[in-house]
Amino acid sequence: MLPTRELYIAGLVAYTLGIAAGLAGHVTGMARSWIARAICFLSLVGALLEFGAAIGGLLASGDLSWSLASGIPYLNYGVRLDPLSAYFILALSLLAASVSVYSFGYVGHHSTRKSPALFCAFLNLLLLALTLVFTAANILFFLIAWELTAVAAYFLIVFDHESAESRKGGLLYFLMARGGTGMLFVGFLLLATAAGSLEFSALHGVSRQLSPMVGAGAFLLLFFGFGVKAGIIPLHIWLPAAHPVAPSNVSALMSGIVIKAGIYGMARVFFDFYGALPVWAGLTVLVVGVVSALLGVLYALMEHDLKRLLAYHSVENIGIILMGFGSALLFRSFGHPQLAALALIAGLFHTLNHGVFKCLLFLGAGSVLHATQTRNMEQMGGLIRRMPSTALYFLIGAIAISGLPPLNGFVSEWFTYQALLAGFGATPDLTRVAFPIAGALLALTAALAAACFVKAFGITFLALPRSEEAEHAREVSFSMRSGMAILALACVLLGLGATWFLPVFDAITNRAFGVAISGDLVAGNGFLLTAGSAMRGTVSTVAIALALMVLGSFPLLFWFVWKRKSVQVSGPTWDCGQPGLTAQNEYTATAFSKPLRMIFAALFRPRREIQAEYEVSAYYPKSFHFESEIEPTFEAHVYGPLRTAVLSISSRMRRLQTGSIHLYLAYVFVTLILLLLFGVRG
Amino acid sequence: MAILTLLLIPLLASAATVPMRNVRRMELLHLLSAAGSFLAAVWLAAEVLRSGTVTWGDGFLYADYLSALVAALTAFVYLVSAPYAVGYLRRDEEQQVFAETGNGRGSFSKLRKYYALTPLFGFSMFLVVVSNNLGVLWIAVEGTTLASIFLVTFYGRRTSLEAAWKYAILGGVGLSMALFGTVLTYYAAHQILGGESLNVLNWSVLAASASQFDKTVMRLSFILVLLGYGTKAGLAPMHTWKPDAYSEAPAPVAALMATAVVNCALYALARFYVLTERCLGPAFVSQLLILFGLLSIGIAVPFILVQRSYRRLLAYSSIDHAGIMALGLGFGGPLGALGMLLHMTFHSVTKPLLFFCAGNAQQHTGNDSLRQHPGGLLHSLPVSAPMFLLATLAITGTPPFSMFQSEFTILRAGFAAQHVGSVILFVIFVVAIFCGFFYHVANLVFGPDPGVPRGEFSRWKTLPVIGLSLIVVVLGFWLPAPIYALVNGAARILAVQP
Amino acid sequence: MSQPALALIAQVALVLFLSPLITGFSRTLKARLQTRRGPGILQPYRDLRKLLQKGMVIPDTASWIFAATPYILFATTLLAGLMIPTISAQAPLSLLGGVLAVVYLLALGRFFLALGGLDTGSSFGGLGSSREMTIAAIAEPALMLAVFTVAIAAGSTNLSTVAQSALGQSWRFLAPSQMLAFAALFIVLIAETGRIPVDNPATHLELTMIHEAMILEYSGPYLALIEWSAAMKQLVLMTLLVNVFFPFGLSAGWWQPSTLVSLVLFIGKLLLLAAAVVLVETSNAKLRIFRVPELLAVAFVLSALALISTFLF
Amino acid sequence: MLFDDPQFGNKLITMMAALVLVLQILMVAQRWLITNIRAFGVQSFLLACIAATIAHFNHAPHIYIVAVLTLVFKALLLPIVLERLVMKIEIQQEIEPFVNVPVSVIVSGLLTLLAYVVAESFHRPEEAAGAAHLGHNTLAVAIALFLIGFFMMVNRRKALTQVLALLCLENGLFLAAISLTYGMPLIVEAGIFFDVLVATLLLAILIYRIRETFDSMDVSRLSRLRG
Repeated sequence: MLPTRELYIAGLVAYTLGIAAGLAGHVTGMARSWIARAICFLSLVGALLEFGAAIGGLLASGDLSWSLASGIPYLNYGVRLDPLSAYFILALSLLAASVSVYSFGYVGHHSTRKSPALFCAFLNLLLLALTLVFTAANILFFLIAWELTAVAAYFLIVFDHESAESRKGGLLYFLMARGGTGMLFVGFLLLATAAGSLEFSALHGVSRQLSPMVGAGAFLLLFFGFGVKAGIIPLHIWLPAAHPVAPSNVSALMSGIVIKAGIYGMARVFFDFYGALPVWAGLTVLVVGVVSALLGVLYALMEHDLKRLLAYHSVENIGIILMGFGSALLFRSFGHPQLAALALIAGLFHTLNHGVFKCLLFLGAGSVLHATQTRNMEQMGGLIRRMPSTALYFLIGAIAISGLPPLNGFVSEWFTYQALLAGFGATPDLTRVAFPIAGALLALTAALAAACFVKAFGITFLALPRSEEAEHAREVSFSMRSGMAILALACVLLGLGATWFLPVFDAITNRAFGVAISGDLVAGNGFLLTAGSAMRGTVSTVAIALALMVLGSFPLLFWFVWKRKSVQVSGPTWDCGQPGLTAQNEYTATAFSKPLRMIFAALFRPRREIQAEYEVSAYYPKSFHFESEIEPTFEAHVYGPLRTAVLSISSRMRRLQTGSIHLYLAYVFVTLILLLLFGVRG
Repeated sequence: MAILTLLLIPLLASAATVPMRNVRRMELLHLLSAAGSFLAAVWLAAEVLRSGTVTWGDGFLYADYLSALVAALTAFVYLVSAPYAVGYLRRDEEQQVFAETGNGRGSFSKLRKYYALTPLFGFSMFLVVVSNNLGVLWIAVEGTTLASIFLVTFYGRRTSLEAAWKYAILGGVGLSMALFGTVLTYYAAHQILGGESLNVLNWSVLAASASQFDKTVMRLSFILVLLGYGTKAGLAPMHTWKPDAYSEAPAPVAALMATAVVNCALYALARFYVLTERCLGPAFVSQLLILFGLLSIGIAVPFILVQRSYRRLLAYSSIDHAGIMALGLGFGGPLGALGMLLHMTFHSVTKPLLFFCAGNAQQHTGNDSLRQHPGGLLHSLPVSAPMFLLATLAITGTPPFSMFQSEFTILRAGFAAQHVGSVILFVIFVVAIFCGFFYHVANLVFGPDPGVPRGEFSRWKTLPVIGLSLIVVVLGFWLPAPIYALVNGAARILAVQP
Repeated sequence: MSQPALALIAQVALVLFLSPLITGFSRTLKARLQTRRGPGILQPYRDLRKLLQKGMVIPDTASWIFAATPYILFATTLLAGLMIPTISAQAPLSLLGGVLAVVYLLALGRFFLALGGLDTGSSFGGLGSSREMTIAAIAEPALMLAVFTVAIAAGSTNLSTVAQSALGQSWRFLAPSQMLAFAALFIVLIAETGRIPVDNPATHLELTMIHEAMILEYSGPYLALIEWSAAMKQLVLMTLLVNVFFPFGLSAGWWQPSTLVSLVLFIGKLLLLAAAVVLVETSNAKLRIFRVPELLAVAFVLSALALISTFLF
Repeated sequence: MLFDDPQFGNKLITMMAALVLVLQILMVAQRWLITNIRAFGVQSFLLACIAATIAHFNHAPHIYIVAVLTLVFKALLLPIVLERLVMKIEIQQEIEPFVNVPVSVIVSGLLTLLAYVVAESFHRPEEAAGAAHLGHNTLAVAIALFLIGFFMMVNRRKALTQVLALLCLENGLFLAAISLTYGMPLIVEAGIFFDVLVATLLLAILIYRIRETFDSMDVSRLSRLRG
């Protein structure tokens, strides 16, 4: 039995020490990088301790709950480590550990150069706040931690506040986050008033005491309130603005786990606070999931800023997770706990998986950025020769996120498919059609994601470098590489070892639906994954991996048969007879995504302009200037008008304060008259 | 005894300043009076904590938890603004801002005016909270206006004259309404208690028998008092003088007005709230308070969103917070009153910090415009700029800072009292205000180095900022037991008796 | 040697050595329909043998991805082939992954093939990869939806289970859902195997080529592996069609007297399907690449109808 | 004996109150500043008389003091101060209101009506005799004074006239106080007088400085601070 509580508190202490040390270092102006390293080490320690605590929480029979010391009489910092919290802590601390390792080499460079100590302090603050978000056991404490996360994240994003881009991105994030919190306020308090208590334990299944109207209202408020943080469409616009501009280890954490705080909140509300919900609720979540997934990946395809691309993929994967959640809700509404559990597992497992590979990809992108000083893929290329291990890790991440076997992305998507498939049989008439359609669109999403990462990896790492920086890129430091290595390893292990990981979910599904199905999900003595029963379909990532190795070595057999080792000569690529193939001839990211841009033109409304300068005749262009952009639908048609409307109304209202004292007196006079009449009347 | 000390210290200080010839001595005296009155306030609070209420002169002066709390807060603001004022005015002297307003001996008379009037200002505020007699209460509130008019015109600019005029006229009208309300209350009491004796206007006496008062009279009286003291507290639509006065007065005075005066006005309002509530039951009062509270919060939204000067920004923010407190009182119940008083406490700590940071920024850059400001304050003001940001987060109710807790408490009170609609409006407004406020300040503080020379070398101006920020941060995590006891006791006075 | 092991070897052999035959057959048939003599049916075997023995030129811009691609492609396609019931309803590796695994294995192969195309740095490679991924992506939903229709009907994604459940009721393919799904899958087959009207395997005209453009830089044994994988992929998809929709003649297990019959039947069915594809090819002109989505949209609608009809009828 | 008959006192007070009201409405209609100030003086004088009468008929000696205070401060001191100011800053005499005179008078009439409505709600028939009854008429007048004074503040451009209006408003208050409750307790009353005086003086100083800074008394020009 692990000393879970001690581990947990020790972890918090480590983070806190990190914060304190960082602030001290900043105030005393000791910006030397060894302090930063020391603080990164502290956060690493904290992460490991929390990891232990998470394990303890998952192994524990009941939930562990205690409360931290609070200096405020009316405020208790209640902490609860039930399976769901423990699971998210697990994910958090895994990512936190690898990011801290990565940060050893990362901090003290470019954007964090000004004051690495302060930067690390905020990093620790973010980790601390997230830990609290996942474990807070009453609404007030939860909201405090929730907002604290936003604050820490904001300061990390704008850490390089001299760049207008990061100021803008950070601000957008912070303001939208506050909007979300506003919704949470109301939603939570509606529940709390019904339950008569702020404690999560009292809120369990509180929905039964709610009137349908209130229940629906609170559900929507909470769903969209958490949705802002999770980045569901149409509340996603902050995500591609904020994630890319942050320092890369921060982007990694944000896309990896910070947005998962929204997912945690939804899981908490949907499956802990609410009992069976009406059908429309599940459908809403499902539809939002599908839309986010599809639009997310489509927008990602159009990006040639590597980090923005990754950011949009976060939107996509959140969508996939929500498909799982949505079908879980539907199954519960129709009384199929087993299936609900399957769908929930699909969603939660994908949450962890996405965390891992997205973090990995962002760290990879960070290394590339570190080496080439640009995020623009059109400036990259040929990096696989210059930074081989980064390339390898990035490739692993790319395969995983494209949901290709045998890595972890495949497993969770496979479960999602199975859940959707089962949905058709398990639900009455029209609802059932939603499932396979969703499945088909999930397939489309996955295929597009694959296309997108062929582009991302191919353009970034393969063929010839397209710029000086890429030409002279160097492999990153050991610590950064090992940070990525940990996550790459996690991708492989979670993929191949899925069968051994599944029991983790038993406690969670048991709490939510009263069933534990990991036994049914595993067959062939821990060798096969099944969709609830071997009949419904099986897959075995391990076996696939092995088989691929064996079959892949077949050809070598042929060489062996014709004992003639075939000669290999290396020569130039075919250049259509024009001597000297240069980077100019390479396919660009823009060109790569052109077919899809044309196919989905209705959505993208692409705009392009070509200016050509000619020397002698129109047949001999001297130079081309090609520029193409797509219309950001939501920014242009939803948020832009909204903003202008609010501002114009406000500036019109400024006329109330014209400076004329007579007008001011008139306000008071009229108010007096009205109130007198009211007073006499009432 | 404590009460008397509290009143005498500032009064004597102000009297002693008038004949003085030496600015340094004035400064010293000012600091001493501030410290002294703070100690006195603490003493009073201690007395109250020990023995429920403290009275003097057979109940002429009377202090219970509520008075002690507000007195302590006022004294606190007075205390922190004193050293800041010293630094602020010295800086003004260096920059010869008094030169162009060359009436008579220029800067010296100015400074003497400041150091003489501010303690008087403080005195009248202390009188507000310890006077048991509602008439005297009114006189004291009027006194705060009179004492502060010439602090508003301190810089003698055209704009500050304008501001002062609006302040005086609106204040005058408002207070005459308050007086009318007081007269009506007295009339209501007169019918029951009879007699011309002074005590008939004593709150403690009235509170005892308020339940038998004439309902119509009390209703009208509360309406008038609400409008009257509401004007002083800056509730919409009587708020219009606030942005002008706050942006024209020197930063320390603005800080006093934005916190201490607002507290006093709300204190007076609360006293009448109790009487009316006991007479008419909660429904009538709370609907009025909620109406005005929401109106004030709502009116602040557009002006904060498209604001052009950060001093006025702060003014609108304090209108917003006055509204929030009124709302808390209006929601009622133990939670509502508790929330309101907690909010008052935290607001009185945070707002001065904001005004000080803003003052430093304004003195450094020479204007308080948000429009043509290059931003990047962080480079030239290494202390004030980050603290400005911190204070902004605190004032907009961002955790871990404590105002979040009080606002949350008020929200809960609203839900407990079934005012769901108002609560939703409240949340929307607060979010919008946060967006505007933070947007402006972030653009002010962050950004590339505009090349303004690095400023703030005066300890007088930085230390109060640092100290206050420390307190703000600490309050987020630790609320000392005595303060909470005080707040709680005060809340029990205001809470609706079932 | 145990039964399953033998079955495994048998199917490996079948997939490996039957696939070039189908390719050869359809080429010859196509030539005949165009009144050419065309190469012999066995030509693909000769090509493979030849290529495997040749030396090869590796572009000097290429990285290890270029070299790894042929092996991965080969392995994934072959493995996919082992999960599909061919002559026996009981595919040897069907437990390792159902239809989803098959689709995703093919996708994995495609992923690397596209990378290999980009790795050369020539604009043809990029062009090919881009188009390949695009068409695969938009073919995906139709494919999946059709597959779902079948899987739902059988209550399993495991192909052997699907085939067995189909075995019982041999006339089920007359059900509207099945027919619609078949039609949809047929279109997808054409798209996925790169045949006219989507792609033309016989051309090297840069404006039109897709698959060929990707593998332009490959030569010698690597090219052989890729061509072979292409043939196997075609076999896999065709088998999927014939054995899921027309499962008759599938023997319950291996090594029964019926097995030989079912082998013959299997090949017959494949050849019929190949002939059908060839007919489509010769009777159509190649589409502009931006017309292809419309074709696949038709496929998607068909499979959607198929799905809906499953719970209407 | 006539001077002990409360009915007579009642009549007397009502009559004077009515006069006060008439004066007020005259001030609304009045265009000349000096006249306005004098009218205010007369009004204050009448108030003093009312106070005295009440003091006499209700045997409340302390109200005599109030009456004297009123007489000294409001009827004499303030008008003098204000006239001095007018002389000092030779502003042209015309008052130009926002709303022209007829309309203003009509508005004042409406306000008086409202005042009566409000005062009605105080009326307790069961206690018809004595103070409350005596209060009731005058209370209406008081409220009317208050409202009309307020209206004048809104309506007048010049700083000085606004102050004057404020004083009228205070007069309304005073009338209400003495008629309802025979005045507040003495200390309070004195304090209030003191405050009003100081306020007026401060305002006078402000007016002076506004005058010398803006070369104008028109406060509607003070509109630099907006938004």
